[in-house]
Amino acid sequence: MKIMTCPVNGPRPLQEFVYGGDVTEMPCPDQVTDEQWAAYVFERDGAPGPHKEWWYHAPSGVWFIAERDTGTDEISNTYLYNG
Amino acid sequence: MSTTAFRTSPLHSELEQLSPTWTMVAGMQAASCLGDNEMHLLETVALCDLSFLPRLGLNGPGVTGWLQTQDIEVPAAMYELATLSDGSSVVRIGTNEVIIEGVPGAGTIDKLTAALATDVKDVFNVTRNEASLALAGPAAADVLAQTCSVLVRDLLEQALVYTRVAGVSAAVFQQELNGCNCVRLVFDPSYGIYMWRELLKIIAEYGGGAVGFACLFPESQ
Amino acid sequence: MADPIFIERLPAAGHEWIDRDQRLCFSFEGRRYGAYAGDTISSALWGNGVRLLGRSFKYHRPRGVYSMCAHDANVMLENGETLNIRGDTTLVEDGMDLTAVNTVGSLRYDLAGLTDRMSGFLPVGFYYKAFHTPNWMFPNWERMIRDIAGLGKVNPAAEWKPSPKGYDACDVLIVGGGPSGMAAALAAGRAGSRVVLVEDTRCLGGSLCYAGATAPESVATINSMRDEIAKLENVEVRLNTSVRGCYSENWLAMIGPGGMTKMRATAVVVATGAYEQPAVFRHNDLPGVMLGTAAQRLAHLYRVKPMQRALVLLGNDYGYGVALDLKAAGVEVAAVVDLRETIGKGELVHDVKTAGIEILAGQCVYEAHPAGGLRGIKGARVCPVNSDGTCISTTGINVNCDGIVMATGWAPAGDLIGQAGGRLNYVQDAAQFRPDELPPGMFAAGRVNGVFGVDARVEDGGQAGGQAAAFAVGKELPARRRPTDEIIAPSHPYPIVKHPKGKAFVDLDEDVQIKDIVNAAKEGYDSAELVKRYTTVGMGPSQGKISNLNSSRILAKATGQTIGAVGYTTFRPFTQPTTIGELAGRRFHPDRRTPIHSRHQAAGAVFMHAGAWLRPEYYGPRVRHQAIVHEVQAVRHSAGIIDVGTLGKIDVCGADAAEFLERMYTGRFSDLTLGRCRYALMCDESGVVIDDGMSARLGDDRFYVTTTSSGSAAIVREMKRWAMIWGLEVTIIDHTGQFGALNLAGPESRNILGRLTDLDISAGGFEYLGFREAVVAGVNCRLMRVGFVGELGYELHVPAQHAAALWDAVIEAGQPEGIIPFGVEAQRLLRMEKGHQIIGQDTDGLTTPLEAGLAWAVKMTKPFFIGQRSLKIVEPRPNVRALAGFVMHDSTVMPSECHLVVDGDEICGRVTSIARSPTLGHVIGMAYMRPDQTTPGTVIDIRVEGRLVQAEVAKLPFFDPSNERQKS
Amino acid sequence: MPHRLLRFGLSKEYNEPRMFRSPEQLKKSYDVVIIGAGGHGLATAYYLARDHGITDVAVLERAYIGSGGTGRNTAIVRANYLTPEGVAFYDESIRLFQDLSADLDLNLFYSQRGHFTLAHSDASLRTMRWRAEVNKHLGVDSELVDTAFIKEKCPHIDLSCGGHAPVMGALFHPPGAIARHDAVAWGYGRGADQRGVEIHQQTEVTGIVVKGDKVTGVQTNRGTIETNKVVCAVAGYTPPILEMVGIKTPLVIQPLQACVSEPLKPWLDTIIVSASLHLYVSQSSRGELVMGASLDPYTIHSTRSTLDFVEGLSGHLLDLFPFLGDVKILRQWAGLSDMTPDFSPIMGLTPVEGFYLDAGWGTWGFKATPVCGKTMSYTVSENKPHPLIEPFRLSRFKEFELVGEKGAASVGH
Repeated sequence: MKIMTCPVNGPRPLQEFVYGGDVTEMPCPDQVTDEQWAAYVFERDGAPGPHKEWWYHAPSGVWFIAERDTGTDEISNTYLYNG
Repeated sequence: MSTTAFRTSPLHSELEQLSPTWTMVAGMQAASCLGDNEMHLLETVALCDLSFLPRLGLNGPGVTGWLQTQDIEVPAAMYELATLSDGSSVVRIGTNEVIIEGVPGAGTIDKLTAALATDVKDVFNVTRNEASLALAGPAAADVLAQTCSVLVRDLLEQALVYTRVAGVSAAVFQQELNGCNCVRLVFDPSYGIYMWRELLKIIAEYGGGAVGFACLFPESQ
Repeated sequence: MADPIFIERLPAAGHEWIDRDQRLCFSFEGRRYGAYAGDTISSALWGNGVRLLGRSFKYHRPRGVYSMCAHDANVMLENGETLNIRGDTTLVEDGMDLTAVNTVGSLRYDLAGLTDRMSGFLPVGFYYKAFHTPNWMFPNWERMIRDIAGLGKVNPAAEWKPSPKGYDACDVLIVGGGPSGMAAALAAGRAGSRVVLVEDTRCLGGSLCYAGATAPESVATINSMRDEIAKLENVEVRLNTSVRGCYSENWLAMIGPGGMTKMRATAVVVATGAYEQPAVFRHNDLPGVMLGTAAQRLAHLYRVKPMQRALVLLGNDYGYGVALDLKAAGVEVAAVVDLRETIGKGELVHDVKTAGIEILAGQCVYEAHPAGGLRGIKGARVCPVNSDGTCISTTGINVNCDGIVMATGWAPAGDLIGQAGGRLNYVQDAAQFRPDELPPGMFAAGRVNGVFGVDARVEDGGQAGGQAAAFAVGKELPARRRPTDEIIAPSHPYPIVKHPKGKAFVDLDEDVQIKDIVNAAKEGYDSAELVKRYTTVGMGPSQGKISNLNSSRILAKATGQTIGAVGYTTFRPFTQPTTIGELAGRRFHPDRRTPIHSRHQAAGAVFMHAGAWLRPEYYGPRVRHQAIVHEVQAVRHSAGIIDVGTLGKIDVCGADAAEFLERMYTGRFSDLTLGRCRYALMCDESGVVIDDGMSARLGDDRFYVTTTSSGSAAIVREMKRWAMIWGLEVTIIDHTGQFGALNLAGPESRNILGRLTDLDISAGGFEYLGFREAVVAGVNCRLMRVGFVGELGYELHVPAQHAAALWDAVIEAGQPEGIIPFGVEAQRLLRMEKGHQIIGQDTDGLTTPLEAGLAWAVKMTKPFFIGQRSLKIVEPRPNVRALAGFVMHDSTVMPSECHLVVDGDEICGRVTSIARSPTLGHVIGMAYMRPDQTTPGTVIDIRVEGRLVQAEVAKLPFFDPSNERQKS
Repeated sequence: MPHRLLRFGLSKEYNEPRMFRSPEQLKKSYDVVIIGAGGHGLATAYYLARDHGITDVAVLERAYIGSGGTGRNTAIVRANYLTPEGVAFYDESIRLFQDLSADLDLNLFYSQRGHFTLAHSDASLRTMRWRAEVNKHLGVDSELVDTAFIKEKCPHIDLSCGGHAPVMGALFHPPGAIARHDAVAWGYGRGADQRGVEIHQQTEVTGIVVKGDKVTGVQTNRGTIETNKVVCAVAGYTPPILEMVGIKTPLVIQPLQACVSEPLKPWLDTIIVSASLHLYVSQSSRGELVMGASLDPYTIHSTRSTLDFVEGLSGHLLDLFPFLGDVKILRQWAGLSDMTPDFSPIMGLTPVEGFYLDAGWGTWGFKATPVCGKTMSYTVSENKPHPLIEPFRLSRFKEFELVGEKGAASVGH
């Protein structure tokens, strides 16, 4: 069973977490073209490798960021979001 | 104006079928006794509804500060349980979030609720009507191990853990009640009946069963 | 009834696994047999002289004991309840009534046995090459093939008692209780680790339990280690427990007497030993041909004489020990056939010689000679062989024997290592695979690690245990050095002998022969994985435990590659077939009930599942339709009450609460004044409608919002995330489960509510879309004046523990007006009369507010809300579809939800909601259609069961268009 | 005994020709290079050669033929989709499948079983009707059926679902079928090979040469090839290839797991799917139960197995078939699904001239194998999208013209 370490709750089985997708920066809506906006909404970085991802510990309601290699499933770091 | 109506445990209808002795605690009919010599169940494993224990949640940037003005020191560490003079316990479950659980006869929660009647800046009260159960007795650890990936031996003294029990998000912690080591489960009341029934099924296989709260709070009946 | 057949065993021995004081009786294929407690089904049958124990999968060839530990699937039985029972490892129970699986008629007279005669016509992959022309014939062929294939029969009446599942954790898990496993347990235990040692048989000792004669002193070793382990409190031994799978980060599935344990181990020592590998020659599958370890298990553990006269075929020194074992068990050893040109000089070889057993070196078994009457074999032909397996069949001798015992080599039981992502490499001089790279925290010891001598295994295990213990506490690992092993070449590189007439089996489960592998390679299936997929070698119940290695050897030879290059097929769970019941465990199905659930039960509610929630669909005793009409009329004419406690209920607090809602929802909230509430619509980032509810202002810095029942968890989650990303000073409090909620609706609702509160609820005092906090029936209550069902109505939200009291009070107060509770169905109908959409029913995964007639709730002029930018992209385009209401005056044929709105061949849309309105007396509905069709009066076609029915587009709402009632 | 087997019994020698050659060398250049020797890639090669006379084709495969999704799926074929675009597309695929064994002269064990998608709630009942109606409108045999009908076709099912979310009805799709998935790839491979196509196994693409906006070559671990047309048909392995040509898509990769039981005597003739139980199960002609569940809940480019999957699947299986508690599971495995936001594939031309994409196969790739071959070969030879795949163009996302198939997904996602 995959174990993920929540910065607040510590190491827990993955079943306790909800995957929130890659951390992406929303472009300023009025400063992008329609195409750029569509890219933000739909396009993903699907390739294997290190990703910054949103994860949510459901029992405690804590969102945090995990740095995970989507190729190896190794989690190198987890921390709370700070601006 | 304040509430005068009775509270109802999420497990009331389940307990009713066990023809309990009802005792009024903090405005709730609570099952104090479910039959003679139920104490012996504590020697294997017993399940007890403690939803009657009053609970108060506070959230917001001002919480810790305000509680200090009410002479309540909230432990700095997350999830660390502190016991107040009147036996109530307080725990921090977030930078700005605190839960206080009363015990029969304790006054802290009423006092704070009253104080909150007039809006306090940056302090928002959080309704905490959870279902609250105790697994008591030596086999409690085995029962938990069948429903939860966090093992009793992983539980630290005086600290609660947010995890999943039988597929339901719950706060789990250890507590000694009436000299008996208990595993406490606190979770969304809408899952109360489901959880109660599942746990009873498993407990039955250990020769355990449901008990009234007098087993764990003898003085308060 | 005749006495059961029972043949007495060999004289009692200290290490035997049978209890001679307990006699059992069971039936097999209609005959009764005696057994001792501790016998497995196979040992008991073999011990009673039964040689025909099963039939093979494809050719239905006779089969007997082969590995005696379920590494083969020869002995598979059923008892009407349970199927595919493994005879080798399942203990005899008194009164068992067993038959062999997969026979047509009976085991003895198996009509399907004919396929063996036709095998020449059924080459590898034959089914790919026939049966498909003519096309229409295939179904009949397939039925025939399906009936012949398959092993046991399921019993649809069988009941499964839920089996428990538990979590556990330890520092060091040691898999395998042989000498290396025990040594590892001692080492780790002494180092202070919390150790769990699992052994899948009934006692510690591993191969030494039955291979004792190969190292007499080892028995002593074992006993002393057992005692030592028993002394260590931090070492827990679990017998009859097997590890079935190893998953990420040393997460292991173990099955034992108490069901499944999910073990998290910081470190794992794999001491699983080795699978003895058979030799391949013509008729190597017949009863009487068996592995050396099988013969030893029979003789030592069950004290069954494996055969009368044995031919021992060996390719390693270990085999000489087997020969001696057999002799000791009273078996006449006709000869020892050593595949090797030069035989070893070991002690055992010497003992065999002195025992007067003839040794035929550089020879092989060319073929076994079947005995008549499915009795197995009556002899074998022994011929000279070259190291590459080519055999000089012209010169040779025939040997009479009723058994051939094969001791030609091993394959590591490396399944767990492979599953965990470790690799095995082929070691030429040892002629077998050996663990190479192991994943962190996993250590191998003993025969699985290519270490065979008993002392070497003990030393190897000790080292592995030491490393595991160090790893568990994050210490640096002590160095590991390979023990000097007195056994150098335990495996023969090519114990495989071709025969022009074939029937030389590589995989007994699947009846795969040498030529099948060779021919597959010829056809281009020339990699290990393709050969497996084409020939099905290794696909059977024993998953290639005793066939994969030989298959790789043959493939390597056929393709001129090294065995290392051919490699092996991927290791996957499970190491042994594992029952669905054990995996399922107790099957938790969490369901949610509102705090008023018991009241609904008392009122005769018929419940429906809404996600995890149980909700009253309608209230009995009336039948569904009548009940719904009755409930609707009560609401329209007097008053009704519905439990809406499943709605998401969220407090949004903090200085930026208003700004936060502005961004989350499409509407405007900054201007929502204290004591007012407003409809709130939410889109995702692509502008698709995902949720809706009400939002009320409790204070400058506090709002209360509701969400759909199904959406609540996700909405709370997303709110928390956005609050964080935007860095707003806002706190999200999820009150969903903590609050109960009910909706009191109907013309009389004001009068009823008035009896329960001092609050001024006059039309002026508490206006439509007003919000109040007040005490109702002695409960602190949040009141919203809403009109979802299109009547004067109040939504009352209270702490869950007070909901029941409030419900009782309202029902009580409403008696004069005959208030009744109404269910989800009535509510659906009422809101439709009022033209209100239900998100998820009247919208789908791609619906924008613009299509769903919700544009009024979207403030495109706001600076920002989630989905706004995407809506700006689609807004200028003409809608492709739009939601509109329709009525049907002739409804002899009534459409259902999701019947299509069509225009000739074009699909214009679909009906999303439809019902006969008790209030209006005709059918009303909502549907998506082409925008040009939405003008009231337009007639649209709806296809119902192939017919077209007409409906007339009508303006929404159908009922009380001026909203007088809900505003009254 | 079919006469086709006589030759084996009667001849001493085994004279079956090779299914596919294994060419020693890569040529310097090819007219078309197809990446991925799975069903899609080989079918494309087959139809390129057969229907369009383009035989100078190399199919490059990193591992072995059919080693990706082709050999890992649960081999279900159906056309009961939700959108007209989807229905038309998959219906054509079924039509091709039905003659494919004869066409390829290889028995693919294409077995029409009838396909049930169970509805456990009135919401899913609505979706099922929606699908049935769209299907019927387009001439696809689908019907919303009641519980009695399900019981008749699948007598052993427990429609009460053990009291949890009882079955209320189902979408019944008679043409629903299963097939021997590996054989589909082998058959297409042989057909392509016989027509001159070269299949290069153990050949990994390491780069794609793009000059301006045009493809000019492909780099492999066995050397570089010149070509102006590259077809990417590697489903779960698509994103790394796209990085080589600098194309961004919505594709995300999630594993889809499956498992198989011991062979049993036939008892389940239909294909049973339940979205709310995250379960699909059918019985192979060998007698095994072939079972799958929902996608793993997060992105990972690995075919590792998890215990959660097989635990959850077992529980749900017992909900529907309580008597299977003693049946044993032999093996579990996983494949990679390349998921799109609207659960429709991404096919056709791309911003890079000469680079054709056949991706977005999520959990529905196998059933589309023949029609993908047909339409992709057309698209490559004509350099314009086949009408059937026009709606699945990559540009639909930036145009906000998605093809919403989520409602037709066989299992929860």
